Amino acid sequence: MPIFATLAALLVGAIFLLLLGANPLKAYGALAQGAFGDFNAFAETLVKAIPLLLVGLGTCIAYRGSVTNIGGEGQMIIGAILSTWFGLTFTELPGWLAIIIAMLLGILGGMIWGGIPGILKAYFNVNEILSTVMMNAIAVQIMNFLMRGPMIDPVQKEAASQIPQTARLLEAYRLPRLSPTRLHLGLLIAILLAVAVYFLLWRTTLGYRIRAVGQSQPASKYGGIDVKKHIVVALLLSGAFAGLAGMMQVYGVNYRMITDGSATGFTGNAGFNGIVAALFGQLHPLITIPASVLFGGLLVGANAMQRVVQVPSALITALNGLVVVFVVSSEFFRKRSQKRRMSQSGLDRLKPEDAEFQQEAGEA
Amino acid sequence: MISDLLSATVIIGIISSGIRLATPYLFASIGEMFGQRSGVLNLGVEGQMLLGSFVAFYVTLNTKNLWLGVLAAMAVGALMGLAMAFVTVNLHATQGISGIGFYLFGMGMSNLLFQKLVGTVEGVKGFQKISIPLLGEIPVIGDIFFNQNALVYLAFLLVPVAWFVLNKTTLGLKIRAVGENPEAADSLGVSVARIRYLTVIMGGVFSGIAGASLSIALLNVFQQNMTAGQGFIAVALVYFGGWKPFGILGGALLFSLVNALQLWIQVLGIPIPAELAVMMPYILTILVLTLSVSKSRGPSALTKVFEREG
Amino acid sequence: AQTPATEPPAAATEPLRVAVVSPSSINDLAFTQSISDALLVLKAEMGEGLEYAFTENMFVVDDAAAAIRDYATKGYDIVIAHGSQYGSSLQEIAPDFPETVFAWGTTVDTFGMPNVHAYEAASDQGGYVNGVMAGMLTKSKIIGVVGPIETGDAKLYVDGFVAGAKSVDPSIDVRVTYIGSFSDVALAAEAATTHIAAGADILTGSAQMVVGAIGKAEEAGLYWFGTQSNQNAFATKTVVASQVYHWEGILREIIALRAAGTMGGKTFSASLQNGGQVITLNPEVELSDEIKAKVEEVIAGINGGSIVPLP
Amino acid sequence: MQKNSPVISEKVAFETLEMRGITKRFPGVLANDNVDFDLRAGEVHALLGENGAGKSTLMKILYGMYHPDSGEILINDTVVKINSPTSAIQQGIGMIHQHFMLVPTLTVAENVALGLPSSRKPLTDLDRVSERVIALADKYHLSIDPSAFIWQLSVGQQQRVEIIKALYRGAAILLLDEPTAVLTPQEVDELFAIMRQMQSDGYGLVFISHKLHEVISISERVTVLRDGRNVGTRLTCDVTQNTLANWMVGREIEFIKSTEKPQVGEVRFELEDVGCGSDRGVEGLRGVNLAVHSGEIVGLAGVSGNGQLELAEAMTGIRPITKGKILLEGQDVTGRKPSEITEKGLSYIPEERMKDGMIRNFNISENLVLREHHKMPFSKHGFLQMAYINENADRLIEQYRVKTPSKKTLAKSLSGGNIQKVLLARELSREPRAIVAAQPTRGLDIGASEYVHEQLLMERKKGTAILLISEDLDEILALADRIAVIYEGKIMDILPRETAAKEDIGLLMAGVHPGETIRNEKCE
Ligand SMILES: Nc1ncnc2c1ncn2[C@@H]1O[C@H](COP(=O)(O)OP(=O)(O)OP(=O)(O)O)[C@@H](O)[C@H]1O
Ligand SMILES: Nc1ncnc2c1ncn2[C@@H]1O[C@H](COP(=O)(O)OP(=O)(O)OP(=O)(O)O)[C@@H](O)[C@H]1O
Ligand SMILES: [Mg+2]
Ligand SMILES: [Mg+2]
Repeated sequence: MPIFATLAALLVGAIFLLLLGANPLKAYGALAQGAFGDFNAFAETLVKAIPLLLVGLGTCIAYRGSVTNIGGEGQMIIGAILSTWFGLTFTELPGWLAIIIAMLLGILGGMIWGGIPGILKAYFNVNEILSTVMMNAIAVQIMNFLMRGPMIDPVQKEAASQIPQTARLLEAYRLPRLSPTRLHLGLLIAILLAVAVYFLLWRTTLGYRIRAVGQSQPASKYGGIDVKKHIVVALLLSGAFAGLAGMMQVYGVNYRMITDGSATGFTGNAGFNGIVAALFGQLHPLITIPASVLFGGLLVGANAMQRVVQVPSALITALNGLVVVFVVSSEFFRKRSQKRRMSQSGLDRLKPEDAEFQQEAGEA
Repeated sequence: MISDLLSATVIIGIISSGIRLATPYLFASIGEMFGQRSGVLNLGVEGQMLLGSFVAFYVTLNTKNLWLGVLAAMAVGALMGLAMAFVTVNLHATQGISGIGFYLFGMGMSNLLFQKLVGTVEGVKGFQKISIPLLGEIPVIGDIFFNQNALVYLAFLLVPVAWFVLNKTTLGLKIRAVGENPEAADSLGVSVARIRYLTVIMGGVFSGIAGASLSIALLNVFQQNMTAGQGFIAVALVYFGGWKPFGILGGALLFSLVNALQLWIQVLGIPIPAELAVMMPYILTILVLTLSVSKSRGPSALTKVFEREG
Repeated sequence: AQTPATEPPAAATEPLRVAVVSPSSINDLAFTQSISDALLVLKAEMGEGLEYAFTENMFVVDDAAAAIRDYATKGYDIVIAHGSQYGSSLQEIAPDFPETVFAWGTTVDTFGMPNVHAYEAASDQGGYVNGVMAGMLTKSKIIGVVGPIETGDAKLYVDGFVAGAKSVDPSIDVRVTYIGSFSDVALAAEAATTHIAAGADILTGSAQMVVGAIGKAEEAGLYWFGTQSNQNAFATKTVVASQVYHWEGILREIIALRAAGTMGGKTFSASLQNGGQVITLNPEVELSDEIKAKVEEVIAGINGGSIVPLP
Repeated sequence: MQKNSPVISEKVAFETLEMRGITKRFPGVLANDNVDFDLRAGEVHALLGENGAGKSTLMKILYGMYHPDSGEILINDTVVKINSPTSAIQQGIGMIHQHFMLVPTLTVAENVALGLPSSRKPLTDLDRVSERVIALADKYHLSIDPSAFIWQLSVGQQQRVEIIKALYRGAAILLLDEPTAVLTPQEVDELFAIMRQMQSDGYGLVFISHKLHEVISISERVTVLRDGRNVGTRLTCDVTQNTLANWMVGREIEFIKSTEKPQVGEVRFELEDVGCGSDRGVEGLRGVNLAVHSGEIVGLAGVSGNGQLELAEAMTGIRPITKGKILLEGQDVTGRKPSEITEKGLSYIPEERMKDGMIRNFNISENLVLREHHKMPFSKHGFLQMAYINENADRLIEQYRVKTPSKKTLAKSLSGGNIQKVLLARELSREPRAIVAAQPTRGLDIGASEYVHEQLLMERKKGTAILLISEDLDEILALADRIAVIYEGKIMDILPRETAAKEDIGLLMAGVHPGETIRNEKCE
């Protein structure tokens, strides 16, 4: 379904392209080329997909616990800050160890920034949409402050034009890459984590409880589940994944933190796009994998398209939005065809996954 | 230096800045409130504001007619709202996400149109200050409250009006019912879909005006991505205000006044990092809501799809 | 006041292919527009001889990296990364394309690579000159500055400006606010209003969100000093002068060097001296001869080295 | 509909209503299969059938909420098109839903006015509405405060609001879907009084209930649905409870009564002078003393809202208590978490089974481990053991005869009867030492109720201590060994069943007069 929706959106986009005097075929050719054309292009797509997948996994957990975490941007930033600080401060460790610690710190950072809204929601009844929006803005300012002050690259401190960026990480501390591309180990980790999340949600007690609390708080209480605690846990976990995504942008892609004053400059909107990717994946961790790749390809390809047919990048943003709208709308048709399938075969042919999908009804 | 903050100039300055900064939030948040009271969360406000902001600017630039600009902004907001309503009401799209989609679309579109139709940044002659007779003459107060431009007055007028519509009219009754228990409303022949279409479109219209208030009343320019996240703050303020017009007024003023305060702190050279100052409004908003005892729970049907079975 | 450093090279038969990657949009009336304008100038000069591609709004650093690599792969002769945040990407990519000339700014660091040029704008110079004028024009002895975040080109300009103003009269109070964003036009405007309410009678600021602030200065009938791009036309009665970047000079040099076989390793500075930046006075605004003279004097001093904006 | 003078909207003219060949199918279910049904002015027509027989569906079709796949509806012998509640209302049809259709955050008047044209458009005219509501209320002797918020009202009062809503809209036909399921005996009597008066005013009423004696006492005619088919319509005078029961289920039903003496053992759980708050702010329990022994069923009788819910929740640890002590197997469990008390072997069958007892969007096997999901064998080192969970589901579905397409079916698409079976299966399969069962047969057809009763008696035999909270006196009299009566958060008295007369209990429940004998005057 998402694929058809994407195509439909691109079809509408074609109209804009024509209005801008660009040849849609050429443009979309460039898009496909830039996203999946050759190995390097595909590698770039995967690089883009890594943070989307990670944030998306967090989103799957949050939504199952029916909390809305739109604080991915801030959580990525804080995760990145902690792990970068570590990488630049402790330079004597063996690379593998440093990377592991850095990942843990990234996760910790995300947990802090996701946990605060969690606690506020569970114990102070502060809506998480409000708090996560605000926390994003706060994270950006913290980043700007650290990049230009305490954490600034010593070289820059001297230079007249003080670029707000940290020093680069040691070679040894960087996530291994599949040269010549920028594709890094993070992909493997993210995919393993997707499987882990699947198990977490449907094969562990914790997952059962998160989903239970997400579905019915009274029934969960009755079942002896600590509702407040698990609201916090859901946000902690979804924050953790965003934090890890932030760490990987540093350790896998840029090797340093740089700010352009906005969150987007660092996160590339992954904090939001990850949510979308998860929805592409019907909030199912495993389907979110291909969904992230598709969405990542769209973003990478769109940039390539901008270069080839020289359309304003604004069009890309608008297209991106159209795709999102079309894809969420397509859910409707998927669910309907699923209903049909049920009425034909009777409820009894449901696969367990279907039962899992049906739980979305509770959240939708 | 801190003591400087207590001087008359500063306090007057803070209040009048606060009032100006609050204006776009009031429009956008009140609009969003109507949608949410009927059960629809629209995260696309930012996009609607940007488009409204540009269209108002463009129309004014070419027609020199400010009210035509506002009208255009309302129209484009309504269109965005219509689309949002269709997608969420008829196609049952997850509200949070579709909102993000419209945000991206509005951001891209406004910038695209700006580049293609205007090209470079330029100014327009926006709404001028109107001094209310008599009231305007009152020494300090007059200048702060009764010497603003038309849209500022409108924004603050909107608060009691919204309260009235919500609590005193049949429409308001329907909106509240649909947001709390759509099944019940439906069983009495109230069309849930029609009400939600109405409120979401209304939300779009007000977001459009919010954008216009920036581009042709407060700033009188358009610059890409000019709202810089105000649309999201506006949504947050609806939660802060407990889905009540006057609560939203409180939230908008708190946020804006603190924002004005932090600018003064910087201007007066009080030695704290600029970033810390900039953070203040965000931190305080969260803090105040955390510590406030009375927190109303949202409409029961918020973000829930309504579908008549069978 | 523009003095090209080298003659523009005659259009070769095979057109020269230049690509630019830049953070914000080409009509931001600021940093990105400045390089875009430069390319327009060159295009006008070289016509068929020049073919250029522009990728704007690359605020996401790793998107920019992809764009840079892509241009290099597509065989562009010169790839310009017009944003200091692109440095580390360039550092990675450049070695893979020894045949391509890379240039990035604003900075001074070529990473010691043979095919990387670095360019910076000595915006402290223009800032200083603007500051001197402001210092001479202010009556309230209070001047307001609106900046994005306290780093990079903006910081350099602001520091220069403060130094300039103080050189006229140390007692002048130059108040600086950084609004923590490059896009929040409303907050920038409110910052300006605040400065005005606090007694400032002259304003300046850096980056694309200042357009709101200029508007406020205009409403209040105060003076504004612009930087990065030419903002004089934006508010004709308000903007006294703009420090305008003219990268075309540096671009010409880079092109010439390449023709001569030098692929990189040089550091350029767009200064008043080499015409890389120009103080463009606004004819619409009346300036006393005293001030005009002072401006000439200061510029000469800076070029001569007798004045160092930021010692 | 008149607007300005405060008079009730005119009742729509109505003689006869006829549904012909109504067929309605849902995914996997044939809910109504070519059903004929008719109603005349001035009669109460009862609709009987097991859970899932198709009663609600048939009525929802008549009220325009569901669209039939085939069939037609005639009012006063002319075919009418009813495709939405609005058109149903216009035809003079009103419906009291099984699950009330009220907006809790709005006042009575607002709920009544909702969707009606206002005499002061665009403003509301709530004052006028209130006047008319009061007028209506007086006419039918149902006292109601128009300015009260719905959430403040008892279930019974809420139902009256529903009735007023219908009358206010000039309804001449009233469809009551299990109106008594949630009422106390006293409230049932009041409802019946109202129904009789409406009847004499020429209204036509459809009455759905699982309680046969109610059907017999109130209705003129009875129609029975089985598996969505109309298996016949008779005059009430010609039927008895038993004939109806067998006819409905299609088999012999004997009404069980616990006969053999209980083997009463030691005290299993006990409340000592327990007090606690309630959701409506007022005091819920005011010093309750109650002890339940092993091997006995103690029935807790009382008008709903007198502390039954609070007592159950206090005992199970869900509601914190403000004073007193709670003992389980002699141990003080005051202030323990629900989970801990559950551990100690207390099972709880909550009143709001769909809300509190089940997770609608979890499938049956998941719901079946809601209590034990974190314990062996269902969970090892934090990992769910799907093999055991599925095996458990298969076993219980089999053992408790749950009617479901599969163990992966979501709870929400089960019928009330089957939901209750799943709940019982979960709670009883834990081999509890004690059980608190609140309204365990509410909304269940006699087949299902009978089954539940059997299970409870079986537990009693096993020596489990059972507290049976019910508003159905017959149920209590049939099962309980001792009967405690609660009133305003206090236990009035505890009577052994042998000596307990229904009348006395009624009196104890305060203000409730002994209900009339189950006879239908018109049959003389
Ligand atoms: N909205 C629905 N979606 C799918 N199936 C439904 C729906 N409503 C009813 N059904 C099916 O139709 C059958 C009849 O439902 P109905 O509500 O008429 O039963 P009922 O007689 O009211 O049961 P009860 O006595 O428990 O109220 C049920 O078995 C159910 O499976
Ligand atoms: N979404 C659904 N899918 C399938 N069947 C449904 C659905 N909703 C309701 N039903 C069926 O409709 C019938 C009536 O639903 P209802 O809510 O009245 O439950 P019920 O059977 O009446 O139980 P109770 O009497 O306790 O309310 C039930 O038998 C149930 O099987
Ligand atoms: Mg029913
Ligand atoms: Mg029922």
